[in-house]
Amino acid sequence: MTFTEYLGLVKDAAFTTFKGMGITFKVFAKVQTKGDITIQYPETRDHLPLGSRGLLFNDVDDCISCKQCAAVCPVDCIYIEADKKEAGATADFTKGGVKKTLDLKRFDIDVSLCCYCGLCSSVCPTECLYHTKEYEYSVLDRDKHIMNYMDYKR
Amino acid sequence: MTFDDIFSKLSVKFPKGVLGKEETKPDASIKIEPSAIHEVLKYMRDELNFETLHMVSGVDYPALPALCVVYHPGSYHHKMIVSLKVYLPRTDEAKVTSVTDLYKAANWHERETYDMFGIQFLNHPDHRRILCPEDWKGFPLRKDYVTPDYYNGMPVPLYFEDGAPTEGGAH
Amino acid sequence: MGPGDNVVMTTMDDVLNWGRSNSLWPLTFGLACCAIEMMATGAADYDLERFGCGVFRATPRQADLMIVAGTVTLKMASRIRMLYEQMPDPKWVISMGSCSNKGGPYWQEGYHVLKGVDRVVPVDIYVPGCPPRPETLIEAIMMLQKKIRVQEAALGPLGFMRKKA
Amino acid sequence: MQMDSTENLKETLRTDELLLNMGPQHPSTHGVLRVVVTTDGEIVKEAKPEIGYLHRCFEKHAENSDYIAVSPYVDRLDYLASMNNSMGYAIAVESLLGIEVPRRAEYIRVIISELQRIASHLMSYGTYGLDMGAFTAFMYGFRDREMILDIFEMISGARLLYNYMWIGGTYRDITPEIVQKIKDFLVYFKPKVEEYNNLVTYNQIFVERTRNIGVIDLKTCHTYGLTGVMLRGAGLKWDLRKEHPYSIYKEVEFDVPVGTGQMGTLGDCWDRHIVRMNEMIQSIRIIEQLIDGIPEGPHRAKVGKVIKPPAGEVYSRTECPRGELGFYIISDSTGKPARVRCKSPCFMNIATLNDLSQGVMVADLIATIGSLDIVLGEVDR
Repeated sequence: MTFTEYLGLVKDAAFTTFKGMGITFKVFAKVQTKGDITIQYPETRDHLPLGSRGLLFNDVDDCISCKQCAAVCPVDCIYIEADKKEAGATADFTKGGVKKTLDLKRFDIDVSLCCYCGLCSSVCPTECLYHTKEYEYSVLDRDKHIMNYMDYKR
Repeated sequence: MTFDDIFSKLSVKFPKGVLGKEETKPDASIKIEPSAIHEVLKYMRDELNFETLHMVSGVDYPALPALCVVYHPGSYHHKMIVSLKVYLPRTDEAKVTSVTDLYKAANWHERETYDMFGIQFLNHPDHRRILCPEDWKGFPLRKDYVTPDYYNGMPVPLYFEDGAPTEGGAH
Repeated sequence: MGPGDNVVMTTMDDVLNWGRSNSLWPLTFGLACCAIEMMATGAADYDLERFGCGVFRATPRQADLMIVAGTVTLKMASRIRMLYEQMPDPKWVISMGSCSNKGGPYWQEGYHVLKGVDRVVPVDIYVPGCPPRPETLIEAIMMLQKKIRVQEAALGPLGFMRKKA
Repeated sequence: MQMDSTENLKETLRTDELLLNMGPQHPSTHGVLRVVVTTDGEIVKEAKPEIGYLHRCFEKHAENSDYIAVSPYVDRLDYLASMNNSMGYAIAVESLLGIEVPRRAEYIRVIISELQRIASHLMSYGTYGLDMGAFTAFMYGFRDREMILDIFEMISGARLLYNYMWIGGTYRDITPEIVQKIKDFLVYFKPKVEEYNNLVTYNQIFVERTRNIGVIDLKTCHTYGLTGVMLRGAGLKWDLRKEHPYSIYKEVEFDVPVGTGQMGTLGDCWDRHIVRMNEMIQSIRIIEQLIDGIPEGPHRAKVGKVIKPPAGEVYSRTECPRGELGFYIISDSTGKPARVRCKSPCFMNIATLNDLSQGVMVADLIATIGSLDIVLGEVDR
């Protein structure tokens, strides 16, 4: 290697280093002015689109206990118990005006088994079972993942 | 070349080996005598330009009763796939000749078929289970398979028959 | 503060816990689908590094945190136990996703699936979702940090200073 | 005397074969793959893949579920390309049922599955960079993949496992905002492939590490039944979207990129990488042709709530990012399939590893595994 070649290599090294650092500074400037790509999670949250499939919620006032969701669920993680209404009980209607013939006793979903496929909410006739945008429900005790919707009346 | 061409060529070449056509819809298949499958596939590879074997799989028919091995040789030349079926008795002694020496693809597929259905492949170079552990008992994809309660001290089902959750494992 | 604590120990606890909670090094432990979301959490959009938790270690001997992300099969279960035992104390386990929580969608016919990783290793936090969003994993890590900050940390060589209750 | 000392040296420096156990927990195996490697010094003599660490009993579940309920499990096979997977399953069941899918649904399906192909190849690009020691590629790949996931989340509501391609159509309809977002993404993404190529593909270090390594010739491809990128990397112009056009691939124009042996031998790791990069460009072309002409109409054919196909058998295959995904379904005219067998491309791709790694260095074994681009969920099912 001649000395000129050596100098050429040094020049190359210096030039490419500056070129690379130039890109770095460009990106740095872009982040400073236009904001970064990273979502600063606990402070800012990603805007979830409509119909995002998070935690399931059942509005038990609207539920007619048809058990279609439990039948279609690929995982069988929806537990429904319903009795026949006692004779003489007052007629009960959902918001959509569907008469409830059964008395819902239990509506549990084990969300630690759920696979969030969206099949149950798509078959619900009264649209009382739907996916919320909720996603923060990590727990220390796994039994808390069995959601008892009879207690969550809105 | 169509499916019927292949069928007629095979039945002329192997009058005893080809048992007939299975007219299922939408895809039909050819029934082959178990002892003839190696020759048939060799003929198809060498003479009919079926360069590749896409799949070997097992099927359990408890109603017949029979175990079935399905071969899907494919051809880039004719742009088609043919399904060949070999029916075997539904016992642990179900045996068929391996085609690993013709298509290397058959090696793992046959191991998987053995693992899931217990069909033995003669002359297979590496006849072991592939997906389940070596000490696994039973053949899971048979229709009468019963899931074991414990494997190496670990409970397998989430709940036992009476609905009680199974006990924790090692710790 | 427990009954047997004194000022030195609680201050020591605070310092150690502060250090531990802000330098959780997870073990690269991708098993299945959830591993992709775990990788996404470590990538540009969510950047786990902000919590001091992004240094994914390839060896269990350098890791504090095991994120079991994905389906645990019976063939894999003994390996998980082995890796867990190779991790130095103190160590924590996050079970990420339905599969490792309770078997998830594979609980019915999954003859080869371990129904919950807590049958093999003790689990601190259960993260729901199939797969969980990266935010959910970050939330679980923040929960774990909170849990670490209140524990009695100085149990090792300095533990003799803690009065017996 | 000279002779003796050499003999002595040989005696003292006797090399033994070493049995290395790589995996199942290893960052470079793309999942829980275990490779039992026999090495002679740095040279690999034998590399036997051991699989089954993610065997999730898909086929058993499929036999015990309704036809609709199999779809979420199908998503979880190849979790990097779940849209393509469920499209393959849906096409198989539709041909059993003999129903036509509305044209709007076909357009949506093709657009979405091509987007998924880009996302999957981006993932492969990122992790392959990671295997080769380039962390930047991983960050870049994931940044752009995240944008596709945002589109998918708008469409289906989920980030990774969508359950979107239902039998007879799609789960939800596509809205003008989503169409606009896809167009914006294409404008953004088009110059990026060039950038990626500059960053990694033509990088001298990357080229040196991947060329002439893991060479697969056509004969190996055929005997192992390899498909997809492996086959095209070996130089055969075979793409199911061209040769057996399903859905509306007949109506779109695109090229089939093949390996040319530009940097070394035909069918080496670099060829497979460049095929993936070029496929992304072709996917963009396909989406650009379709995105403006989505016809009006229903997005799902009229399928009953309970799907009961007539008794029959079907073997249907589609082109997934990793190769030909085949579904062999036997129906016995009940609500549940009698047998579902998934022919996964990765299962055969990883089976070749022993043949590919004869006599290579241990570091090159990593390069070879990375270029196979396997997903263990699909290998073990």
